[in-house]
Amino acid sequence: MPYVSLSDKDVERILKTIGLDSTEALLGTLPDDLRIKDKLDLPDGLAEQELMALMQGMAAKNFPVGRGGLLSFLGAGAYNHYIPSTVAHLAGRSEFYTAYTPYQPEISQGTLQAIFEYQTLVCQMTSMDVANASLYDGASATAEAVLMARRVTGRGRVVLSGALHPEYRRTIKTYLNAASEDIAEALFCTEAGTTLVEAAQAAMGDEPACLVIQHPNFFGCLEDVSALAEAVHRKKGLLIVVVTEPVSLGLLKPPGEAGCDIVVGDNQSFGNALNFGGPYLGFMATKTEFVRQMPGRLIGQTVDRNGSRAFCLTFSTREQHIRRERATSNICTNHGLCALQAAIHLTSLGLSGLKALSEVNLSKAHYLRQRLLETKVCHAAFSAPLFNEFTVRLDKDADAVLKRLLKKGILAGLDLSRFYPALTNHLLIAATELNSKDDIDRFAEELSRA
Amino acid sequence: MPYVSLSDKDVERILKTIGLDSTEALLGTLPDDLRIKDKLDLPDGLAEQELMALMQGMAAKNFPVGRGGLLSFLGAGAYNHYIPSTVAHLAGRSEFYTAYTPYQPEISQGTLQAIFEYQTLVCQMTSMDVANASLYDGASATAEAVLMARRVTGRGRVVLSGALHPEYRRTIKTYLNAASEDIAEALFCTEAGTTLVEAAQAAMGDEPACLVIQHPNFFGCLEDVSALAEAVHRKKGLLIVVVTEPVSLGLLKPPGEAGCDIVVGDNQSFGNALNFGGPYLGFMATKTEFVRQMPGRLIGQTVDRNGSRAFCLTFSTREQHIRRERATSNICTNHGLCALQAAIHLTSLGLSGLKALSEVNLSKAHYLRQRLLETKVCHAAFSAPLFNEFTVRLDKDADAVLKRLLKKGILAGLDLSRFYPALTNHLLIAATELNSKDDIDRFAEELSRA
Amino acid sequence: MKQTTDKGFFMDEPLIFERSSVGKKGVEPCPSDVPNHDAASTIPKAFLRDAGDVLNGFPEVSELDVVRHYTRLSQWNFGVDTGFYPLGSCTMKYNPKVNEDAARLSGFTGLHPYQSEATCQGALELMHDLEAYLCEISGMDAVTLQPSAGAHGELCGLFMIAAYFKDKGAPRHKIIIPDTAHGTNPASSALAGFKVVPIKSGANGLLSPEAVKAVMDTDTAALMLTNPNTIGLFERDIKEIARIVHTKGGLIYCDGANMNAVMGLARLSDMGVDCVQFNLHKTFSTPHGGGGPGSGPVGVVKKLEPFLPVPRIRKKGKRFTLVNEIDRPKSIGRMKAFYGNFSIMVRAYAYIRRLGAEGLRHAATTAILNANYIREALKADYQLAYDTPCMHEAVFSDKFQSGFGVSTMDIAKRLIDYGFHPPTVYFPLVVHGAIMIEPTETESLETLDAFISAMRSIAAEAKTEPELLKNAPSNTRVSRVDETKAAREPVLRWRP
Amino acid sequence: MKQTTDKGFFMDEPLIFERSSVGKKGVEPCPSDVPNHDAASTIPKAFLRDAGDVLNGFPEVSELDVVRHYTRLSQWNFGVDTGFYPLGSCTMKYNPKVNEDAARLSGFTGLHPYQSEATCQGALELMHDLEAYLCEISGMDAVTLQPSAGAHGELCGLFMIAAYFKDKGAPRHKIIIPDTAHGTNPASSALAGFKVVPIKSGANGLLSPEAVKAVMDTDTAALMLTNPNTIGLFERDIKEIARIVHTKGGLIYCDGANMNAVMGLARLSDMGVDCVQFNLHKTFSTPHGGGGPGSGPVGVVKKLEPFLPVPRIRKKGKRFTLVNEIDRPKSIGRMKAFYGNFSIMVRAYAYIRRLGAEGLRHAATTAILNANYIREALKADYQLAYDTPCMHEAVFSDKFQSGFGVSTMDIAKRLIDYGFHPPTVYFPLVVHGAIMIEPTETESLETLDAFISAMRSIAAEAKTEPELLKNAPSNTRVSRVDETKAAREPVLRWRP
Ligand SMILES: Cc1ncc(COP(=O)(O)O)c(C=O)c1O
Ligand SMILES: Cc1ncc(COP(=O)(O)O)c(C=O)c1O
Repeated sequence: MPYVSLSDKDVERILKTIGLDSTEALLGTLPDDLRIKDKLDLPDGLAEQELMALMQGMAAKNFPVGRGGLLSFLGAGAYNHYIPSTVAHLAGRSEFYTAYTPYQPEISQGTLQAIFEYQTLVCQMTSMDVANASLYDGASATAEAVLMARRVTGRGRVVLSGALHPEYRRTIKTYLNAASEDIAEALFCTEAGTTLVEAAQAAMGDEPACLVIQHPNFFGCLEDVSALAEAVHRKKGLLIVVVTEPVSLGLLKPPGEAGCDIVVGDNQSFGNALNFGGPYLGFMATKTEFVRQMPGRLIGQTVDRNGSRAFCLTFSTREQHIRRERATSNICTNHGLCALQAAIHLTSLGLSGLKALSEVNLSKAHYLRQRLLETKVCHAAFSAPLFNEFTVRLDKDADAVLKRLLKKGILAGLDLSRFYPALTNHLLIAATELNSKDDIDRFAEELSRA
Repeated sequence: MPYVSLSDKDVERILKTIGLDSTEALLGTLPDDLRIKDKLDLPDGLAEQELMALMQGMAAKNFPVGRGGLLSFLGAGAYNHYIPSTVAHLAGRSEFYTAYTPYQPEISQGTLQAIFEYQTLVCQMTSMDVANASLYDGASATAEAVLMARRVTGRGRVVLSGALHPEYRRTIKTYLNAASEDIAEALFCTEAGTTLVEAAQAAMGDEPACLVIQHPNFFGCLEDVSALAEAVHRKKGLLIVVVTEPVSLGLLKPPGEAGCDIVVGDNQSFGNALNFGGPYLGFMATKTEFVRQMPGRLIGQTVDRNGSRAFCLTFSTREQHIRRERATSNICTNHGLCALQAAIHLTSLGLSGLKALSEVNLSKAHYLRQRLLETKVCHAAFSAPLFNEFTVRLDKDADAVLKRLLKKGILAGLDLSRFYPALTNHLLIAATELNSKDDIDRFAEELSRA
Repeated sequence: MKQTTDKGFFMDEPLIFERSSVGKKGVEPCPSDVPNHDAASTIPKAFLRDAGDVLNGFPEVSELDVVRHYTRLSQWNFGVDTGFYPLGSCTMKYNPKVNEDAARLSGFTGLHPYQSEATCQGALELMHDLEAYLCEISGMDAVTLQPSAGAHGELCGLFMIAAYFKDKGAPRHKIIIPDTAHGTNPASSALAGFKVVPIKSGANGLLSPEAVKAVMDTDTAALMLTNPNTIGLFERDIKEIARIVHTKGGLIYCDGANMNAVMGLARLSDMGVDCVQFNLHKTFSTPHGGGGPGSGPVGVVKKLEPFLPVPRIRKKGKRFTLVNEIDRPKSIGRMKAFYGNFSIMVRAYAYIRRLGAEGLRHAATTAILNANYIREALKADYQLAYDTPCMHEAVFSDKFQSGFGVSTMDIAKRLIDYGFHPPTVYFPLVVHGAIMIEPTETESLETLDAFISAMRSIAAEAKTEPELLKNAPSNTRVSRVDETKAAREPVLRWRP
Repeated sequence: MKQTTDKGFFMDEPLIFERSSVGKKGVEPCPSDVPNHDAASTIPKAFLRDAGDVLNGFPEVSELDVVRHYTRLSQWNFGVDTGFYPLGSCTMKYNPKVNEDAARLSGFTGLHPYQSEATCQGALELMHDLEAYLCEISGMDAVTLQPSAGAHGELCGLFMIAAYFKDKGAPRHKIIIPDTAHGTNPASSALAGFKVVPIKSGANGLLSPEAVKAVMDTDTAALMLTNPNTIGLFERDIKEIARIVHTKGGLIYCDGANMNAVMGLARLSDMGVDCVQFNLHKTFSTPHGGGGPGSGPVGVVKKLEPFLPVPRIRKKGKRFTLVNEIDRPKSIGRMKAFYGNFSIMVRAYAYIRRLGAEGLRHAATTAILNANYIREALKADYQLAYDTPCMHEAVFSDKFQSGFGVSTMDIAKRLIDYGFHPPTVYFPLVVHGAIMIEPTETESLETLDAFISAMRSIAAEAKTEPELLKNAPSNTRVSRVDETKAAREPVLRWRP
């Protein structure tokens, strides 16, 4: 049997030690009426060679994004970036990926130091004081941030920007459903594509726990973070900024400098492949004053008995294994390896690389937008500035256009009517460093024909 | 610039230390008339992302063997076997592959122990006393074995079986050309497909240095090793047995038990991909009495200062860095990582796995042969028993048949007229565990139509 | 064969920020092949980083610096590939390499979650089939693959349970949880809006029907238990307990973290379980990644099915398609964006296909065998928490040792000196100084014997040389780490 | 920043044969889906292994046993990814990870050497272009990629040189080789049937035209030199030397192992070189694999071109094709089966494409810069072998230290304690206790500084605490290894 290390002789010796004469006897602890009498109805086991052929066959039924596959202009919370070769080689070291959560710091300094560094990188990019080790994904991280804002403020009302990723909003609602559904939505301006400050203000009522905005927002538009921060701070609520495309942070003013209280989002863009939507990398950063209300693992620096620098999990009194039903969150296993991958990607880029990457993304998106608008088949949907993603309005039926482009091997974007029934024939389109000028020109040409 | 770790500031500091004011000054040691005045005429450098796209593009211009690619029945010294997943994961550990030859044993025990174990595995499979760390490939290893036999016997005459891989024979001739071309060929029996003992005997003359046979031979036929051993031993020459398909050793009597003096060959079948012909894994095993005439690195067991078991390179007085022009060989860098990969494959298989693999290969080849012969389009070329490779004679033009099958995505075998003009319309065909019954049936069906 | 550790040197390595030096470059991104867009031309200056902003000390290192940095860090870590990792409740079994290869196939990694269904049929089929396999293994009627980890699965299950009662027009507010439960159980319950009602396990480590009966009422939504429980014992009375809970209209939630002991041997459905989460990163061999990502699918019986998160995967003829909220009006909604941790599902799928029914059963049986071997071999030297044959893990207390001034923590740290990862310690809370050993089925007898011998030596050392334990570990890169200082004087990030 | 090593533990690990236990199974191959063929039915019994034959103790281990075995072994090794590896003459530069990814593409790894040309055009194009790049870099007229390593390339070149003179009807029998040459040079010459004529390098470490003139005659086929030479110095008089050799009808063979110092800066053709081998596993960044595989292409001038091994790659229109011996009657034949170490060529090709002309030149310049920095920084503490600025490596002798009873070997071993791989030692032979340091261009200034500081500390220790050096290394898994015993009491394999 695969993966089992006992020979028949070994089994015999073990049984003898335990004083049993068969493995059947060993299973005597299971009540007889609960035993499965026959076999499970599963496909027969496979040799490794057969398994690999099967898996290659399953993979071959898909049309992935990338060379020899589809040309993609999809973003919407999942971005197709080039992952440096260092990432898989280093995160693929088995001492990292076959370890558990670093409960025993003396033999886990590798994970601990790497994640401590990752926490720092997140702080540096966001200009916040403290970041946690990771959360599951951007959506659940945002839900956790909302719960945290409620704890910090002691208030219930939560205002979500209508330009926040719809699946993030749905996740928050699921999380809050059990507690209190005191959620309001702040409309976005249909002209600019950004959250209306007045709408947000109105939705907040008198005692908001928090206002949640996304920046760049779901439509790719840049929000006026400072103005929104001021609005919610005036009512003593917290501003939660969601970043689903953190590559933007190489260029944009960090949320921490724009008055944000909690930054959450998804760092998938760094070091984590598209992977059909997961695992991604939820992150959260906040101010020092809120750290004890923060969910998730935190790595801290300390010393060992000889006074040497060492790292360990800390502030665990916030957590489920100590605090149980009074914990800040139920999270246990998080997304450590994704964080490691992001850290390797970020350090491989370095300061100049991150900035350059950010600029390339900006340029690609603007070139793409210009080329698409030149076709006259589509029009700019919103007027706000953008980073690497934007929305267009088609003159034709979006579904038909998407289908025709798919025939040409192009994923042309996301049909926004899926989430916003009012936005019929609107496409959300992204460009990254992986979309070459030729790709973009081909897209524009095919669109003009579609 | 990629891969360089100095910042501009660092360069300045270094120049200052050396007492120069520019890197140009540093290059003053190069005579001016030898300096390249302009740039090399090479394509411009690429970003990693561009490079990866380029390489994927180059790779995509090929039609490799395997899932989604070609169905191959080619062998002829390069075999398509399933490589267990353990091999790439473990040999891919950078402590192994970024190390040099283990000159400093204290920090190279990993490589040293692994290769010591590999030497043992080779001895176990061949039933020989001692095996070296590796040689380049089967062909050059055979040439080295011939030179070694000359040193051992003090004689010149070398007899090569006509059923030895033609490229191996060509390599031996190239190696011997400079010294003495006292080479004769022993004809093979056109009925049985094996080396004619009488022909070998005749070719040996009175004082042969060695007789070189391949087993299974180039046509896939099993040689009568003991009989040939007896023939050459009668004249006090050495028997060199070449094994290009070592998977056969799971089933066949090991050369060491059949009277062989030196076994050489290629262990590519274990852990090393086809890779368009290289790097492969030359191996050599022999009797203890000949070890000082052996070429190549040898790892030995010894102790450290505390008496603990340790391993190191040994018998280096045979080697070029000590013995210079009197060395047993000029080999320095060998194929260490290929040997590691083979060792991981072999230990992953283990005793029962190796035997089972050998049996599966035997069964596949016999099934394939039967199916092909049933088509009546081809006929058995030779009568000798076979392992996983065999020769057929086509009624039709081999080249046309190969081309037609290639159109169906099938590499049907090697046209032997390439090496043996007399063997027109003969195909050399191999089957391994990677050829499924369905593949084989499809081949037979397409052949019957071709 | 005795497992020992040898002296060896680790390369010292500073923080990556301390390796940084101004102007050094790493893997620069691909230069743009389109006209450069000047950010300031379209983006208000106030929205942009200041020119010359160095992001608070963001690293500037070369590619080789990065490679050495993480290579060295990795060497300070201990993983399953390094050695025996008997961390109870965590099922640290071998993570097959072939699963890693499968998960890295570009046909999987390159899929965007929003690409059209027609272009990702292989992925949808895999998810569909994995759901079916988990149904078959657990006996549940439906499975969602969306949750990201065990705790996320618990939360998802509890949301569904809350929704179920709400939908019936009779919301319930309490969850009964045994004192042996994992911390995530009460934490998830609280997060889902429930009040936690603790319940004591019996002197035999098991939950008694009487104890459940005593607290079960019509405001109790569910009893949340773990089976086998966290003491490694099978809850023999689970059917009767389920009957009691069901009689009062309540549900049974089973924390499925310990499924490794029962897969192929017993089905949760037969025990009366209504909802269970699977920890793919335990039972189904996906690696833990030094703290995730995992995957926590949830299985439910028919009556909870309408509440599963969206989207659901449906097979229509030969096509696989996603069903959204419009067609699933009772759905709790979403636990996260997209569909779950797909690449973890790929690994679990590969594992199930490799083993098949017989392999799964054999794995469970062997896990039980190995645990009982350890239990038997160590019971003279360490006090068994409960004196009944165990399932997949054996729990000891520190009673025999505490008299020598030696704690469970000391024993754990001393094991490191012998080359073993310590077991889970101080959990479950009901056992004094708990030492929870889960060997898993993938370990060899040689390894078990070496571990047993180390544990026996430590028991002897505890009597004769307790200092050895208190000063342990003695051969690691850092000695015992001051966790108190970390919490008292928090340093949670590097600063320039 | 000071480089140091830390205490850490290595897992002990026996030989794989000692882990073996009867009946244990690893990765079993795929069961056959065709009728089982009974070997005895077609193969004479005498040709088969005896039933029950256990191959002399062949291992029986589980997959996890294998994974742990090699994982642990790897940790006892030191590679470029571990730390600084200034092994002179070996050019231990960073091995880019992206090259590994490229070499593992299935479009490369899955190619059978005998599949038809139409199906491997990408591979042939890559080889064709790599030949062209190496021609451009060296100035040679043609290149073969067939040889497997540097020494194999030397042999190939020497075979061609022999064939060239034979073809002219005037075979020559001698090769002049300087005393500084690498051991493979004389060994290859002898293997190619030549008599080696040694020649002394001058007091300045360089070859003098006069010395060459004194031995050069018409029975001398070639002068075999290394440039930059093994002392790290550029042979300034190479043009004049070549003129002398050429005048007598001889050829210049250049051992190209040190090409890293000149690529993009100077061409061998301009120096009068007729034949050169490239060590792709040095100059062109492919990893050394703990002892290969490498690749040793050979470049030649036009007159040697007819003698290149077969097959040759030709571009005909847009197609690439292989030219065989029939059309190349003067070819020396083959150095091996098939076409050379293709996957190593892929890596070298990727390296050249990544760097481009400027990158190569910059790499060479930086390599020289780094070597001169070390040379300058250490010259007060270690005696320079020659007092002239160096190229890519700096060579010191042990003169300053030998007075304290300390040898080069002791210095080398002590460096391990500081976390560095030792330099090449006792080579070249002309330098007493040579210490040959080649930092390469990929190292950071921080690393160079840390190395320098370690070397200085060791120089101080040699005076004050020589025992530290003699007992070094002190923190490795094994202490100094008894190489004499290994040779005297040979144990070259495990036996049951
Ligand atoms: C019994 C038990 N339940 C629940 C969990 C939580 O699972 P996860 O860490 O995947 O969230 C664990 C994991 O430690 C566990 O052991
Ligand atoms: C100067 C010199 N020449 C030749 C060689 C031989 O190269 P290889 O080891 O690739 O055969 C080496 C390698 O050590 C060398 O340093």
